[in-house]
Amino acid sequence: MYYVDLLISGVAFGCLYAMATMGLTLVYGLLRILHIAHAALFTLGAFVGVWVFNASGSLIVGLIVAILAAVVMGCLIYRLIYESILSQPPYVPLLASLGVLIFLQDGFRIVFGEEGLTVRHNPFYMANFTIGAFSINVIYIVMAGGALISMAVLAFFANYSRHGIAWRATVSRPLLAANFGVNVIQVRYAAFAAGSALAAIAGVLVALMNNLVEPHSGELISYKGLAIIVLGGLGNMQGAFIASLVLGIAESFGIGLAGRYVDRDAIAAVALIATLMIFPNGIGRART
Amino acid sequence: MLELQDFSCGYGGTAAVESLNCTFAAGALTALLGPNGAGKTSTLMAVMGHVAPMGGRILFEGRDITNRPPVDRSKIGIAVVPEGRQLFGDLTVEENLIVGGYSLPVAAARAEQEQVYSLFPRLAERRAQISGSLSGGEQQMLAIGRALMAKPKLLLIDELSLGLMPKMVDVCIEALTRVRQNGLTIVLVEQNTSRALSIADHVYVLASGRCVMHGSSAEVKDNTEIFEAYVGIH
Amino acid sequence: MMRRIVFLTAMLSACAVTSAPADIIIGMHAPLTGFAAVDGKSARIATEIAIGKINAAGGLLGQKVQLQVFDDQGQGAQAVTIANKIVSDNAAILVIADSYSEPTRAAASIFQAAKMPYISAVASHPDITKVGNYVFRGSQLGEVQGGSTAVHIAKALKKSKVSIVTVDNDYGSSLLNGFKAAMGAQGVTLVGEYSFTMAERQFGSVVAGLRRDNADVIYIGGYWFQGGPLVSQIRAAGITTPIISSGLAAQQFIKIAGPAAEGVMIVDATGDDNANPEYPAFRAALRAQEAEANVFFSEIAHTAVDIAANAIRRAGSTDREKIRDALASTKDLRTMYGTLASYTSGREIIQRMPLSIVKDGKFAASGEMEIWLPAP
Amino acid sequence: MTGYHLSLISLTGIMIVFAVSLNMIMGLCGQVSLGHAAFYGVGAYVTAMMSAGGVPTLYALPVGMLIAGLMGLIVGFASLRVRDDFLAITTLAVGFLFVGVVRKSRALGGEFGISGIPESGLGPAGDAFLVAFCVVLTVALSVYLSRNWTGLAFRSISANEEAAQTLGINSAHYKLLAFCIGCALAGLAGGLYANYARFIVPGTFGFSLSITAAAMVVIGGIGSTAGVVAGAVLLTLFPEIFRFLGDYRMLVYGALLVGVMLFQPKGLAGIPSMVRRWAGPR
Repeated sequence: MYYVDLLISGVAFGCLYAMATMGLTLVYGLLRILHIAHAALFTLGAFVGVWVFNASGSLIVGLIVAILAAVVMGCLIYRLIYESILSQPPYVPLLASLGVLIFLQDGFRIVFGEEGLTVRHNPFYMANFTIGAFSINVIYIVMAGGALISMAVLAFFANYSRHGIAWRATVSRPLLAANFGVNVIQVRYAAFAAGSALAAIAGVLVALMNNLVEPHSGELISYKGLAIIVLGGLGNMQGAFIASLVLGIAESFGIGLAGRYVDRDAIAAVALIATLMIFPNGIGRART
Repeated sequence: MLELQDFSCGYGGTAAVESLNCTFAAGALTALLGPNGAGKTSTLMAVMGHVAPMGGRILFEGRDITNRPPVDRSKIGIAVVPEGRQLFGDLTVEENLIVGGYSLPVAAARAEQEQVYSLFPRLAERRAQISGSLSGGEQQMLAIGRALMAKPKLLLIDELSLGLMPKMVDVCIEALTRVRQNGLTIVLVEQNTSRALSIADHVYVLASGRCVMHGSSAEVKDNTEIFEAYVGIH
Repeated sequence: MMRRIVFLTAMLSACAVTSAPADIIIGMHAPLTGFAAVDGKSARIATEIAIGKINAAGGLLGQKVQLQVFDDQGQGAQAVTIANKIVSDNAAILVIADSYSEPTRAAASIFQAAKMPYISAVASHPDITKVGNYVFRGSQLGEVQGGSTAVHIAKALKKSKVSIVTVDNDYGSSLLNGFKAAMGAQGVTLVGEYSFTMAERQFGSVVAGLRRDNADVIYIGGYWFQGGPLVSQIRAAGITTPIISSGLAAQQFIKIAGPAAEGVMIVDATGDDNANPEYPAFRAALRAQEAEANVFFSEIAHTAVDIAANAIRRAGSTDREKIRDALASTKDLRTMYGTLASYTSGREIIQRMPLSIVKDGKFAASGEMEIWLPAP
Repeated sequence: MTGYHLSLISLTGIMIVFAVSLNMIMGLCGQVSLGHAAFYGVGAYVTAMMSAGGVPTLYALPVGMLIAGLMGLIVGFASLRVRDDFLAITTLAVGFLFVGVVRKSRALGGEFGISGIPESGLGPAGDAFLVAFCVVLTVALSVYLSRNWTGLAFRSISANEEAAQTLGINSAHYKLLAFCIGCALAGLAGGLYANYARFIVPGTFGFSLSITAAAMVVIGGIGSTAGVVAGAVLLTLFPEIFRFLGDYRMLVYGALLVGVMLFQPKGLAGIPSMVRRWAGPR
């Protein structure tokens, strides 16, 4: 039973990581930028979602406004920051991205307050789903379900729609895709929009679980997100999803069984270093 | 159809092509020949909009397209079969074709796709296969098919025969001969000069970024001395 | 380069200190920004309220009291710079640390070396007072809290199987050490032991372990920003085991944990019905400045000023040595927190330990706990 | 000069050594490192443990340097395998691993850290002098390396690795050397910090310190020793200089980082030439 509990919590968090970091994967695939400011969009989504939910009483409205806010902010970050420094060496966008993260986190602190926001009428609060001796937090089910549904929608779009196929072609060869009439700039905005929307949903879900959003809530995914895109094979969506699940489960068991000797962040670090030493260009097909 | 007027282009301020004047007649197959580094690929890439122009103009059907972004060039009817095929390796055969026809309306693209499959039945057999796993010849077929998907008026082909078995080259050339019957204009960059001379209507010979000689295939073949000095017959 | 830095910093320090020479200056550092900014705010405003009251009543030794506040960001490196600055300015006659153990430990030796009386209001690490005879405590040691909790679980709650979850820093470790040192003699056994980092909010693995342990009581030691999510996640998993905790006496904890907080016992917290007659006015003042997020921090910050003011009055002088001696001889002092009986020779407080329990969204006083003291 | 000034000077000097050491890796060799604080931490822990064990500070410091340099060598080998942003992520993971290991290690004091590190016995002015000496040494080495053949090799690697190899420059050799020297100097800075703070905890050596160091290098001007020194001074005194900003310091810090990356990627070092350009030839 204990191991089942650990597995459930690991899977729930793996799914959440996948949803929260998909934007990093999409952006890295298209632009080769380590978009660490993505973590701030997670927090932005959580803050806006909770704030609107508290004010309006409707979780759906809160979620929609949160998604809109994160999408607008994500696209703005691309337009105002990354677009002009794409041709610079990789550390330039990386540090600019970090600057954006610091700036936004402190902005959240100033706007929403140090102590963050709590959810006033949390529908998932203390809700659990019981079958016999077995019970699961409803929020875990929502987290895993939400992630699976949104990833499925994204995967369906990427594999079965013309625009999705064009998007994947752009990831593969951006210059050439442009020659076939794919508007690469639009594809980039679409990637930022989709990734930011997923981050916002993930942010709201974590806020519902903790009943709390803090200015630095996004730190949960900032560094781990980078680990996931490397483990998952750089810009590869399925790979990132699997990597997220593996990391979530590894953390759950690592903390559960050896929490006194193992640090949560160190688990991702060891996995990352080992992976890169074995596959210096990341897991996945070598690009030609 | 396509005209380069006193055209120069290059990378990071260094000219790869200088003062080039070429005319590519509608419906003709024109070959660009020359040794490595002569500027053939740069010329093609400049026509696609990937090499910065440094002077002169590119006219397509009389319109100046020198500074148009790559995205527009496919819409006005230019398509490319790039050197080394450059397929979207993670995508399936069919998906590569879908991207090729991205600028067409959905129904037209679907019709075009059937055309390509009838041109290359091998591709139809392998439509669900990941394109990165195809053989070299199949990849070249797919690259040509992908370019044809956009119903181009002008097709640019870079190194058709490179790394292919002669049998596969024949299949590709046969396909090109077939599509030419619909009035397609083709610009072919080739290392295999004898093959190129056998199918081309007109030939430009480049060396060090300049045009050193041009004329009909027959004229160029007759001027073997000058031609061999620059290119050498393989 | 060097000269430029010196010039720059000289200019800055000239701007920073602009106090009338007649005032009594009390220094203070707290985490005003950074991860513990909420606590820092609660402490700073409480200190200002306490000093405002003193000044309204005529000040100390006939002089106005002035507070100099520095932001240590909860970091040791910052505290070193601040301590050096306060010592160099040589204006403060006493310094209060309303901060976590890391910055307090880093600064303590500097104040000791300068013979400047230093009260660690909040930090509970045992080493702080061992630095020297100028360093005093303002609240109960982590070890004492942990040990007394073990005693309380055995004697008052009459339970024996305990799961313990502590924050992975020196506060959590001291609680754990105290608990373990005391539990043997009480017949209390640990059935599960977990720790979490400062940044942790996701407790899936811990909750899974707690469910397996099936203990009689769960003891949590940490801060409100972890305790809130942890208690919610425990209750959300359907675990109904009683919870006793250290460090969660912040309004914000109840706000986050909501109904899950109900029934949680809080060690060493006076509750919202504090018996001090000045307490309601104090709370109203805090509320007016939106500083009620961590009332526990506010209470002990106020208490540190109570202790300092009392010592300065009794010393009858701003001489630091005399103030030190007066601090050491503090006796039966009524503070915002309770009654400080006296100091031990190791400058630790001897004070009764209240227990409160969360009831209807408030901290309700729930009697006192028997005090356990570590073997010297 | 008061203790406060000495303390600020010491801290600034320590950060200069630290930032210049990172610049050896990032600037001279083009290898982005986001886990440099780990080596600073290694130096700090080794020095602290040895001092606490009774070894005089002046002997403990070089040992800390040596061990940090050896650790740097190991990570340097990793840098031969992975490149660019992968290396950045690898070093980032090294940083997290270091903090994770120290945090859980009883022998290193765990979360409690190491306190009561004895004084060096040089007094506050002596300590500040020691730091100043190390700053001079580090800056001199950095200038020497960047002006000499080794520096040339470093820079050619950072400009174009393949080209450097065809010129007969063994890039592996120089990358390892860069990592080794850079990390050893970071260890020196860490040792000085342990002696300065006399109390260390694992959290100090985390991601934010690595980022601060990277920001110092980049804001100062990657590759320029003078620029990096200026960047280190600016960011170390940032809380002091920008005290008037009060609550908005981090906001300004983030905006500054973005602004520099967008408008002046050459950092402070690029300003003189920019001014010259504005002034224009007469």
